Amino acid sequence: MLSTLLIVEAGERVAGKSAEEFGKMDPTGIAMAMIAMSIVFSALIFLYFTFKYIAKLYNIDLKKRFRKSRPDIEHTEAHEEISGETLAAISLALNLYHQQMQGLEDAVITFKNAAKSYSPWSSKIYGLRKSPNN
Amino acid sequence: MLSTLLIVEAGERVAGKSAEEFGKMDPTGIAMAMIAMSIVFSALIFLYFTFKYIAKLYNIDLKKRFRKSRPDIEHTEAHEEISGETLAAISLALNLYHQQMQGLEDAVITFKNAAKSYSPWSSKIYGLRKSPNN
Amino acid sequence: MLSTLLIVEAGERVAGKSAEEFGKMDPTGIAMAMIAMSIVFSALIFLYFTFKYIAKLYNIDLKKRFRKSRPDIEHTEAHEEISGETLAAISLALNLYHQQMQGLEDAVITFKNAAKSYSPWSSKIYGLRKSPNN
Amino acid sequence: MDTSRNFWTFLSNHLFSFLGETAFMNFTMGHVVMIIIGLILIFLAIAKGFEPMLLIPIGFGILIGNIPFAGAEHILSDDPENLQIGIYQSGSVMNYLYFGVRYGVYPPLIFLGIGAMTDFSALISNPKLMLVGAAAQLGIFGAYAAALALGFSPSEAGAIGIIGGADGPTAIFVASKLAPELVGAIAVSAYSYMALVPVIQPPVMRLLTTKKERLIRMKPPRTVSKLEKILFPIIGMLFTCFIVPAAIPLLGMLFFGNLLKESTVTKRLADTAKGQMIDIITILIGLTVGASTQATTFLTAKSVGIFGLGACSFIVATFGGVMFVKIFNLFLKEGNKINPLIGNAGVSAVPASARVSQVIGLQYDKTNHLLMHAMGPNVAGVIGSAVAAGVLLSFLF
Amino acid sequence: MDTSRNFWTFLSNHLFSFLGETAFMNFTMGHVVMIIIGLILIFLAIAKGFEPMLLIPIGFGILIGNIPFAGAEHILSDDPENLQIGIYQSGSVMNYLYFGVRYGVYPPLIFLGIGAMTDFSALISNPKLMLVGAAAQLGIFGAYAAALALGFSPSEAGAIGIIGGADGPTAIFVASKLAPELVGAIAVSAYSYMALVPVIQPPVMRLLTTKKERLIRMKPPRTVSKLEKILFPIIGMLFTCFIVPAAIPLLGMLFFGNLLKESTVTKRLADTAKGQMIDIITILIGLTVGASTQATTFLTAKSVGIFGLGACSFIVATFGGVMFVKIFNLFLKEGNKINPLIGNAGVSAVPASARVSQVIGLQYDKTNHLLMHAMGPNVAGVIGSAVAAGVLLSFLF
Amino acid sequence: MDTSRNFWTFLSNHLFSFLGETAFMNFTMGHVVMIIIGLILIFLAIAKGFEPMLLIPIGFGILIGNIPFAGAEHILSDDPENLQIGIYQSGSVMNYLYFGVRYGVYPPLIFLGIGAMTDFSALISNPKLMLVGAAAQLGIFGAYAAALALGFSPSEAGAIGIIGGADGPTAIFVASKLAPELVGAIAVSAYSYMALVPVIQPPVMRLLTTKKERLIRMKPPRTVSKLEKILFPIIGMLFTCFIVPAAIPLLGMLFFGNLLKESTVTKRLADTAKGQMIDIITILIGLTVGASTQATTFLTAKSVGIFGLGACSFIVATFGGVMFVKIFNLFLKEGNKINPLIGNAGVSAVPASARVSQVIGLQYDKTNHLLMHAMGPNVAGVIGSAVAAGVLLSFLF
Ligand code: NA
Ligand code: NA
Ligand code: NA
Repeated sequence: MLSTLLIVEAGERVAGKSAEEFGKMDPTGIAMAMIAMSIVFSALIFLYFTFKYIAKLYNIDLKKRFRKSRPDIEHTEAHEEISGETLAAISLALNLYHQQMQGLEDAVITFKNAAKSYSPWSSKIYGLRKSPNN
Repeated sequence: MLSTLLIVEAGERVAGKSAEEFGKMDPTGIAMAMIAMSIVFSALIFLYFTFKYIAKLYNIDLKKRFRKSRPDIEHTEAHEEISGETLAAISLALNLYHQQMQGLEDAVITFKNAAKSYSPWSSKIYGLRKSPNN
Repeated sequence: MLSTLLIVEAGERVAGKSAEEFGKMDPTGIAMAMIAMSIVFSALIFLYFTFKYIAKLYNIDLKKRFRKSRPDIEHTEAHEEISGETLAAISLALNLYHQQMQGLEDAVITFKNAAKSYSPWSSKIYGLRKSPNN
Repeated sequence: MDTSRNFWTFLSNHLFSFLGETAFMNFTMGHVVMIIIGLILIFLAIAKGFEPMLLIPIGFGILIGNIPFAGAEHILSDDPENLQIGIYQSGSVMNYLYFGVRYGVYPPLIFLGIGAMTDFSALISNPKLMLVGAAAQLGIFGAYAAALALGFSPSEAGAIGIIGGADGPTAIFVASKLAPELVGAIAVSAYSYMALVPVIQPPVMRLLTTKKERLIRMKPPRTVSKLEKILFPIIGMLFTCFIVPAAIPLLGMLFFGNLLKESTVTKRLADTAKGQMIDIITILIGLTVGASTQATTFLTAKSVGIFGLGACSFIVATFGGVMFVKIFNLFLKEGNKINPLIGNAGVSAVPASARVSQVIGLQYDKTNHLLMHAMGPNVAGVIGSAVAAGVLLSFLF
Repeated sequence: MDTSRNFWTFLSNHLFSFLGETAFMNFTMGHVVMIIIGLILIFLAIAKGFEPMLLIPIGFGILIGNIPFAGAEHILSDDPENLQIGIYQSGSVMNYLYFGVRYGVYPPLIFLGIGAMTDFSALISNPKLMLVGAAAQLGIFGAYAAALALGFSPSEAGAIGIIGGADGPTAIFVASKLAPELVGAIAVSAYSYMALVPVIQPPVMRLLTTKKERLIRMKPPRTVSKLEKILFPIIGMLFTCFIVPAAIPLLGMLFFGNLLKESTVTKRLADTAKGQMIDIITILIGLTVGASTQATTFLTAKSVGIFGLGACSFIVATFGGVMFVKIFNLFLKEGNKINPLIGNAGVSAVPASARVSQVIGLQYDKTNHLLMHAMGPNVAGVIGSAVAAGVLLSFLF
Repeated sequence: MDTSRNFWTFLSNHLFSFLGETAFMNFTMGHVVMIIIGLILIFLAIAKGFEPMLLIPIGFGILIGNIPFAGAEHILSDDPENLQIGIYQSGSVMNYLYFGVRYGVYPPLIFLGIGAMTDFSALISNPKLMLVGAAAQLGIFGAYAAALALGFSPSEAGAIGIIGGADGPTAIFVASKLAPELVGAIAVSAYSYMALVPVIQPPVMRLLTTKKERLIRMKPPRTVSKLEKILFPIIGMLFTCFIVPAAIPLLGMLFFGNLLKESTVTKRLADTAKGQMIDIITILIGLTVGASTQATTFLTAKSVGIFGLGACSFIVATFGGVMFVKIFNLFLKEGNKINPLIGNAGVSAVPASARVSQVIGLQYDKTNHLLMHAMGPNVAGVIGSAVAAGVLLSFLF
């Protein structure tokens, strides 16, 4: 006989107990909302200050050092220095462009589906590659 | 100690019993063939009538409604309205075309295999990207 | 209750026993080195002689037969018959070429990342495809 | 002759017993309702273009899960009557594939792919928008409180609340831990309302904002360097997971995927993570979540309650995001103020809610493009709801 | 000196014991035979182009599975002599990968990919061809009866019969449920005969048809709308699974894949399903099916019987398809008649048997292209054999 | 009022208990050290381009694995305190993904992909270079002996020795069988030294060779036919696995992948195996190996010992390869001699060590390109170390 993974109904973690206790002490959910929202906020405030600070630090110090050691990367960045307004405009332009492209893409796909080797006429991977007289 | 999935030889479903009974009553397999073929046929006859009916329904009713609400799709369909004879001819033409393409594709692959970055000279994904003096 | 895979800490293979015995008899590891290296060598010497022999056999006999039965493949081989020196030179050329290509590729990728439909503006696969007024 | 008679009796007996086992003989009104729901989801996906990547697998999964075959109640592995067809029958393919939903394996893998396709630049360039993403999580705890009031147990309420996070994988992950029997209803509800974001949010946004506020112009975001983009997933993971370790499975994977992308040296891994890998998981998670909505387990008062609470949570979340911006603006200098029309984008249906900001913004000023700014709270909402999920699990699991 | 002597004794002892464990010291005639079979399959795949996607993994798997190492009989997980090498040894990689074959997980996933690459247009445009696909399933039950007559148990006979369905994954799926120890022989047999379809079918077709019948021209198929293509997988799944719920794992996945394709809004999911996902499963299923043909378990009279029955089932299936068309034609008006040369295409070796129709058709009329028409019964055969598989499982599992 | 007081007490109690569970309250010096190591690996990968496909997943995995959450010691599946976060806690996502490392499933799948991307032509054209690949395996047994001397148990010594094989997946495979608790340290050590090959090898190579030897010119390799390329994986698998059956999981997969590639008729399978399939496994193996280096289990004297032995094994391996060439040359005719600067390439860090040969060779003769010749021992080393792994498993598992 081959072996098999034993599927059982036992062995599950006994959950829900801490939930019950919590629910008993905070039947309205207000405490949960207050604790949880303050944790969510503190996590993101933490990140906020870090990246506010990093941005400043970076502008002052790291950027220059970094520039020295990795000129190629800085070069790329130079290309990226486009104002936000421009970016917003570009983003919209791209959006429109996509809609057009989508149309084109569909056309291309239609052709490809007709032409590529993996559709109707050889649709199953275990199809023959050659038949004797063909 | 790490935990592991227990591999056991027990716990398998006790199969084969209904098979034995069936075999006893139908030792030649004729009953099986008759029952089974009638079920297979009824399933596919069901589908046959449905799509026969749908095709008619569609031509009369749904198609027009659909056309109003989604003109773009209908547009695509218009392109598809090619006679079956033509399709058969095209299919053969494509078949031949594939055989040619296959040749071309091989040539392209040969070149690509030589040129792409993931072959001999960097064949293992954990190959170094740079060596110090190179 | 849903079923679950039983995770247990038992049932693991009792390993390490043969290792202990081996270690006791060969506390310095010299026997291991001698036995193991001779096995490694014999495996690869085996392969060495086989392919030395196959190369000869192939040049004399199989090659011709093979050529008759599959002319297309031989054709491809003809293209491959380039001297090793040339190959080495080509390999270096390709290496350099890659470094250039890498640059080009990055440029292409940059553009593609900006242009393709699966970036910032639709970055989550469960993003809406259409909003009602847009 | 006797034998022949026996034969025909046997034949007709077996044919009739087979007919008795067909779904035609076993279906109930419940199955009809569920199949219609499945068809509606497929229709919405194809005809309206609502979330097709998820609604088609879920919708078709609902169809598959509601073929009412005989013997569905035999689910144990050693039960000889277990025909290994249904999703709850051990040994069936669907049951094997459902493992990833039931034990929360798929959602983190989807987060890996999302990380690999998300660009956090908008957030890095204006990090204070992160707080808007935090504020919108109010929807989660609003729905939690409402669910408690409706009589759901705390575990169930937590699983239901997470719908307000507007994150399918997060909802499935939390539900699989806190209330596995509700996974189907919660997932279907979460995805349905995400599809309806452009319908739910605009009235709430208009109600809460003044005309003057809607015209606020924001400074163009600054350019973000490659170094910052690389540091973001590393620091982001360390800080958020240090505070809420229970969010490691989701946030660890999200930021890992993002590092694969931003490091640029592991482009092929990022491409696979956000390509074929997320596709495979999306197919499997959608299909099995759909199939888990078997009429017998799904069509209950609880499911109806969950759908009601889902709508409520999205409204509260939008309220939270917009109101937070209005209050935050009181503390910001003129010129730095945030347009409250991007507050809704904290509901992290990416990029749907950010597009709503853009559309509503343009209705009041045709040159005021809010899309770029709204992407900040939008991706912050992804982080925020994963943090909130971690908090729920810490208290309730 | 004593120690040194001990050392050399130890050295030579261990070297000899190692040599005793090499495959050279453990191989038997059976292993030689199996290795030769593996080499032949690889040769056929490369030199003749027969089903390479499957014969190469299976062939190489046969080589791997027939390296005759010592201790292969120690298969339990806690057996200290279990070296975790062989496919039947728990804890070995091959054993983990074989799980998907042994428990029927891979075949439905392959059906997902097949669904995503199959175009049912030919069938939708002329739905009466569906019946031809049903008729060819006679091969399954013919082989079932023959297997019973040869003394196989009913379960085994069912697993063997399914070879006549000409569907590798279906055969593996049914065999994994009804007769797991025969999976290897059945799979190798099924794939071998699928590769030989162009050799087996033509004589049967010529024998059963008159010259006049072979010249029948069929109406060009009508164009099929996108809506019909979308409805087909939905209705097809509901109807077939309502009738034969045991076919859900196969037909549910097949039609799900097809909906992913035809809806057009989930193109990327369909591309992955029919691309990398089916590739991965194909590699794993082929390799492990091959490796499961260990000489000690494979080289039995049963295997020989299975190969004989396999050939027989393909002949009966071709007979069933062609004769059904001939009889069906008696009820059809002139102009609507079906060319019986497409009857063989109900044997769903896609597209091999449809090509045979085309080739034979052209031999009698150089302008009568049957390929397009033959695709209808061809894909109907995929559905038909999955339905037949469901029936077998209903009665025998 | 009393209730309200209770409420605030409850609130602050829970907030404080939550704070007590954050990683800030549980971290130790060990965690800091490990996080710094993770950051260094990520830095090396991005800034120096060292093995980014592996160092980024491993590095980020180390970060994830060293978030010091409370309750990490509750690892059993039925322990109510098990929060299912950590990699050693059953039921956590990381634990499920770690299965493939812990039970050696991932490495053979990576070998499949490596086989599909490796070109053995250089070896086939000059098969005597195979012996150089064998000689370099001396590093494995040198490290084994040294580990025994340092007091490691034989099993552990075997797992550590394999670092000298310069093969990440092989090292993980062997360690998962012989010393699963050392997998993390061994994997990190193996990949670190593979990244340092261009630093470690050159001085050893210069020390062992004379100027005259370094100038040896080798004959250009002959062209290899398609037939030979197809025969190589078949014969290679049969011969090596017949001699060392314990290497089947690695060598079977390696040569299987190679046959998928060289047969050319299964191109799409080879593309997937060396593409998305290896990518997915690479992501999972790297992340989980990294995460398994939890400070509490990782920062031990053993880990330090393993790092020391790793360096030693790479030096011995280079010594073995170069010295073997020098000795081998004594038996070769003038004109057939091998440049000992390709001896180091037996250390199968592909293609890093072959590039070292090329670079050092050019330093002494600007027209003597050794790259092509060094690829032979390089890929032979992959085979050689898998054979050595099999030998270790035969004796010690
Ligand atoms: Na969210
Ligand atoms: Na079939
Ligand atoms: Na190696």
